[in-house]
Amino acid sequence: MTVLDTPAWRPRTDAAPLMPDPEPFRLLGTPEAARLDPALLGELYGQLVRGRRYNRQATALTRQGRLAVYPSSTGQEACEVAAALALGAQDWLFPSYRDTLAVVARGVDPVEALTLLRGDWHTGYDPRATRVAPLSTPLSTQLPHAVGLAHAARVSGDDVVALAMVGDGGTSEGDFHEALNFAAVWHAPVVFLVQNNGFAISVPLAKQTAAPSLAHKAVGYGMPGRLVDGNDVAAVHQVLTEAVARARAGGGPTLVEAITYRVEAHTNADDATRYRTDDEVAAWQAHDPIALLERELAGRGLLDDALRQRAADEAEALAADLRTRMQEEPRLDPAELFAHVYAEPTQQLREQEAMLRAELEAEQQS
Amino acid sequence: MTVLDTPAWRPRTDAAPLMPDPEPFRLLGTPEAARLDPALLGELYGQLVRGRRYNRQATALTRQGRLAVYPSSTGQEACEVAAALALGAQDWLFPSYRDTLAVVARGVDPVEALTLLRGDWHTGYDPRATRVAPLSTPLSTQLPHAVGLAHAARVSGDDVVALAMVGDGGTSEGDFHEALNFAAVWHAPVVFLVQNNGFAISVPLAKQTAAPSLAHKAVGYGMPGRLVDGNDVAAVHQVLTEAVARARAGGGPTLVEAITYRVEAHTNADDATRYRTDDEVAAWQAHDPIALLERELAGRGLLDDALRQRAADEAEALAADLRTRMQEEPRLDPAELFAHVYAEPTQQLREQEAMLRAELEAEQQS
Amino acid sequence: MSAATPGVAARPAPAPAPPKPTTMAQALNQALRDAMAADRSVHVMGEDVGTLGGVFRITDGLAAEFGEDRCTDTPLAEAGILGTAVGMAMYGLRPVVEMQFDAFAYPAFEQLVSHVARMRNRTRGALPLPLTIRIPFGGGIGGVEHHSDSSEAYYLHTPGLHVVTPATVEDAYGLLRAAIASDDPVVFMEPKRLYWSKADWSAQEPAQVPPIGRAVVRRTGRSATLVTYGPSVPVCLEAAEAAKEEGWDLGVVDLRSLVPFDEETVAAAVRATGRAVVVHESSGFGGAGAEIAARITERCFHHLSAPVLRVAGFDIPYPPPMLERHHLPGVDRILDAVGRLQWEEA
Amino acid sequence: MSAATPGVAARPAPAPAPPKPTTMAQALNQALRDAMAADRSVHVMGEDVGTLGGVFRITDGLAAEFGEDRCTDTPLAEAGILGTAVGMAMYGLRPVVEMQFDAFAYPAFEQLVSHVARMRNRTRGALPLPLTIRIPFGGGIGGVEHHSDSSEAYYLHTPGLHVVTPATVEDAYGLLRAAIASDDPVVFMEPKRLYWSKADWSAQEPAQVPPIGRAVVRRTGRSATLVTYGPSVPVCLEAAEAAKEEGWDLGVVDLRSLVPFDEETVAAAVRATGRAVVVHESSGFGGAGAEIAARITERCFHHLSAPVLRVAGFDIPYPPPMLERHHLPGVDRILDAVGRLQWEEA
Ligand SMILES: Cc1ncc(C[n+]2csc(CCOP(=O)(O)OP(=O)(O)O)c2C)c(N)n1
Ligand SMILES: Cc1ncc(C[n+]2csc(CCOP(=O)(O)OP(=O)(O)O)c2C)c(N)n1
Ligand SMILES: [Mg+2]
Ligand SMILES: [Mg+2]
Repeated sequence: MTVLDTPAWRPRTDAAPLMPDPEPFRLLGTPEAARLDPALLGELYGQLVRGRRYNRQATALTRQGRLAVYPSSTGQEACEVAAALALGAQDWLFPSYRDTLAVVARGVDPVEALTLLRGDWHTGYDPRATRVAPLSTPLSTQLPHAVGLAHAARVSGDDVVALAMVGDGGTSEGDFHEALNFAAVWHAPVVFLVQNNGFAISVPLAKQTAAPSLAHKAVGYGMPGRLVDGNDVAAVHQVLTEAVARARAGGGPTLVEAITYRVEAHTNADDATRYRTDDEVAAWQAHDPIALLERELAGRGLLDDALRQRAADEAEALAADLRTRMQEEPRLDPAELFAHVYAEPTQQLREQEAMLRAELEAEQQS
Repeated sequence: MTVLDTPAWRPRTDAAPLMPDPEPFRLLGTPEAARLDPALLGELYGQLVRGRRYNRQATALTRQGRLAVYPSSTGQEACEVAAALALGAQDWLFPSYRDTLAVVARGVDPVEALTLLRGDWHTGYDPRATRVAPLSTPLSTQLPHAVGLAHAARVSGDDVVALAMVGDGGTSEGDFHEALNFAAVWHAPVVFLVQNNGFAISVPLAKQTAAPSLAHKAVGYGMPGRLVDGNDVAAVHQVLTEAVARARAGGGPTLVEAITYRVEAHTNADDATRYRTDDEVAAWQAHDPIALLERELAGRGLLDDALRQRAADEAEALAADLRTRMQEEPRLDPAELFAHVYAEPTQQLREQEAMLRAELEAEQQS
Repeated sequence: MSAATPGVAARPAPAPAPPKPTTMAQALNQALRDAMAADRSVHVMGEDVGTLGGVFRITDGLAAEFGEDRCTDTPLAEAGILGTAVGMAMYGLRPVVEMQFDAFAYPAFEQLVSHVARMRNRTRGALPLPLTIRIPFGGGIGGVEHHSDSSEAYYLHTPGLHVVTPATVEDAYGLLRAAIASDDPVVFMEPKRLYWSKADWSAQEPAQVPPIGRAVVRRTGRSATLVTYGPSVPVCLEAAEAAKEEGWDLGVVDLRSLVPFDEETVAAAVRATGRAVVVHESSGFGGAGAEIAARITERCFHHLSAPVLRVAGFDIPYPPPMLERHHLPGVDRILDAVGRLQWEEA
Repeated sequence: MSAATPGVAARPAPAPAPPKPTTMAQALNQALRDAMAADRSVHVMGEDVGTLGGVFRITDGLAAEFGEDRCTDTPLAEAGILGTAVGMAMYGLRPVVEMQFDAFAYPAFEQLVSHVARMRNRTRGALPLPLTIRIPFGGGIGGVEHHSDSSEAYYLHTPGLHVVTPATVEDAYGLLRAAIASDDPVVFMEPKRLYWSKADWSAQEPAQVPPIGRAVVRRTGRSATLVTYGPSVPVCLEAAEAAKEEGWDLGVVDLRSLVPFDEETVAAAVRATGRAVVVHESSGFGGAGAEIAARITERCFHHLSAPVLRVAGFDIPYPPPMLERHHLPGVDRILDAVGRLQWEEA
């Protein structure tokens, strides 16, 4: 008998099935794409076009001073849309600060989704009602939330999966590690979607990790890792749908890395020319998620004028609605600052509120 | 041209060479052991025996109230000793709170190594002079320090490797993740030694991780992972020596998981019967690191009375010295509390020191 | 059943038991047990809280009684513990998190400050977090470095958190029940050197739950008022006893709750004497005592015969075991401060 | 050459330049550049500090001038950044860490409190950590959640750290040079809304390095004293100007350093007027103002005609951009507080 037969050392999980295929999974343009449901492709197409338009409109709103800031997901719409569509109504989405589009694609009111970035409050929608967590500004901190929620649902016997989104940069945070580890140990029904868009603000992936891929991190937690072409909306949708189904069936968490590209600057406040070339951007634009899908649709004779038109109309309607409603000044009540700190305001908060009210009255009178 | 030919996606490191062999590396009792240098085996043997005695003496000192607490490394001496011996004089050791023995094996005065646990100060030795960082109580926090120091040495052109020790429980902390990632990205000359002793206080490994092994985490950072029988001192020594050499040669960091067992309770204050069986302990004691080495030495005709006697004598000498010197009351100056907070005490600290001095004088006079 | 619905009591309420000698540790354990029995959404989690029952045995027996899903040994990662607890609370559970020692709560600081304290406010009240974070704090038990911190000042400066700390066996039970019942996050600071303090007591069910935010006058006095909390309460009571020899009649206010802060009780007690000393164990500079002293002064200035003084730990990292007695505010240091309350000018 | 030896200046000191309009951001950039040129052991590190030059451009051009090993874009992990910087400082380098925004320093809290603040003390002086941690702080720039925190109260309550904050272009340069030159860890809080404030100034080499720990009287006054720091200094100066209309002659003390705290300068200024208002942006409860007010009261009690009052941010999470102006202490709120200094009783 050797040391390794002792009770404390047992061969644990087999690593091989957890390892990602180093070649990102793709569907569009491959023979398998032929099996894809035209209705699904049509829906994905509509959502992509709508998403692109939403990004464009939101960016325009920053120029008009209607938004404080907007981190655009232009170029990443395939991931945003697929994440939203992979979930059932009872499931929860945990977006990062860049994922307003996923929130909108999940059905949250587009104006409410922008509350944070407009600056009238921190979160504009009701997370419980929409089953969408607040957009998370501190990177990766939303990941343990997703794990805890999924775990809570599981121990409550409820059929709920959580899908959490994070960027390539966010994978370097300790919270990423702790969340994945808890998820694996607890076998929580959660899917982690890393959008590897090549940059964390100005920092390229090579300064962020030396790993073969971010998906390879999965094996270190004992969960499967999958690598997918993040601009191939059909592929992302399929990989996420499988991961959600696996979680739902009690199969535990999955880590998905989607390789994509942030076509615009980090936010409207950023100058991306300081850290990357126009050529690089152009190369990625040649592999635009909408273009890839259009090519597929066209190849299968599905890209008719009706589809195009419907997509364009829906996108314009969304943008027009957004434009109109964002022109309205938001209803602001400074006294609300004190309303939600606690269930009941403390005596000190009541005094501070009274002081502010007196000031506001004095202001109005002068 | 597909998306994946674009500048941002290049095949990164190949994962295969990073993957640990799922069977822990062993030497003792294998044919390869025949090639091991008898002098090295003799030295390792002496250190193991000395280390076991040191653990026993320190535990005895807790019962006499001479130490506030002692987290024993009994059963883990092979890792402790091998870690110390794998390093050159110019290298740095970053021990966790359980690794007093590694500190002593590296040559630090055994009484100074116990300052923290005796309670007369926090660290008793000079880290710069000994190139041993303070025993780290907050788990895993020493790992980024090791990476930073190794990186600093490298960018300064100095030949210095850092070896950092951590427990299986410590691998769950965010600091573990961040340290390994920085090390890999910076290609820092650092070796991480995880002593997987099966428990974090009462929590067994299965509640800590679902990974195939802790060594498998390496691939997610892009560094090689190695799994070794942590009770096989020759194997641990060889694996660490190779990793140190690799780091020194500019090959970057390595993660080593040594599988071992904490034979005693977590500390003298812990009651291990609450969470594990005597059988489990007994099974591991049958695979004791000293016994394993003795079997090897005996098989090669190297375990003569002289070796045994020398080892026992050295161990007794160490224990006797420790006993004697630990009976002395440590020199304590309460005013020292104010001496090292800053290079220069602030005015407030000077006033507080004056107050304390006045109190002490009043105490003496009464 | 959705976990958001508080569960029905899993067992009948225990018959009121006669008071018997009980330690604070036992009362805390009882509070957890009763809360878990009364409400299925209460979940206990942390390092070693399950099989071991916690390094201080506060969670002893809970895993056996309620199962590992209700009392869970987590992986060793404090940010992960608190972060997952946030998610559980988002789903409607009432997690009770144990941080093993005060200094080991620091890795969870971002989750605490950026999420726990803000989620209700962030979501306009839609997502309250009924979370209790138990943190054993303070020194006096001969702990090595990082085992004796007093971190309450960090928490009380963080809007959105309640911060409470018991000083008696009875309050330990009542305040912990109240904390768990609260729909707001509560940082529950347990004075670890009082874990083994005893009183004749037994739990009443339905629990006598004192509202969070009420200070209590432990002793009325006419000469000066000691304002304190947690581990320093017994020290102040001892000082008040010793002060009689000097001819001082000292009152003692036990804050119990740092946030919300009970200004009325404190101000009334201080106005009655015109002199106050604030006592706590953590470092004085920027400590809780600063807020208390400043606030008393703002409210009671014209009633004060002397400045409000503070007796606190020195402005140094917590000392090693053999030197900690010099750091901790003791009876003599408190009496010295009382002596400096400018009696000649009274 | 070991990195422990400060390097020889890599280039000759620049000839003194004539003062020219300079922003605080430029002065900070110049301070880093000059410190790196003067001492090879100075290393700048953080998120986006290299190629981009930092989101506020404070590190602009440093990577190009000194190389990526001296000005390093790190992975995105604040605990890792500070933790590796600790190791670099252990080896003898002088790391200057940038935290991108105040709230994103929280993940590094454990490294800061448990190691940065304690390493010198832990090792009886053998292992000082000459580390500078730059943290842009405060609001007023329309930042969304987590971009406007004021976290100085957490740091000033942590023994072993120096905490400084400049309010002028000149001090930004001088204090940053002093922080980098210090053998102790310095938390260097940069008032981000003053980044674009301008003055006629140019760096002198050898640097005029003011000692850390000295407050400065920005304006003498006879009626009352405003005690403040960082982003609130210009607001207080404006208030003092406006107060003239009300017939008040207000002094303004700029603390510059919260730790060490310059009691002499503050006490002298307050004694001269007998009235004081402490002003800062962070939440009042348990904020820096509590310590300052308590301390002034302890030292100046019999010189005070009124309690020391505080004007601070409300005890709420930092508001969204559209509401932040209601939170920030402005001229009116300061003058209101001055008006409450019980003038009738003077
Ligand atoms: C904890 C934390 N640190 C720093 C930041 C500042 N910050 C905002 S976005 C960003 C880069 C994020 O990169 P990545 O995770 O790749 O997401 P992406 O922006 O590409 O979507 C940084 C550093 C933050 N929001 N949170
Ligand atoms: C950050 C932190 N959290 C919690 C603790 C309390 N603690 C001390 S030892 C220990 C278990 C450590 O387990 P492991 O890492 O496996 O090391 P071992 O004790 O087995 O050597 C815990 C939880 C700590 N020291 N630091
Ligand atoms: Mg990115
Ligand atoms: Mg262990």
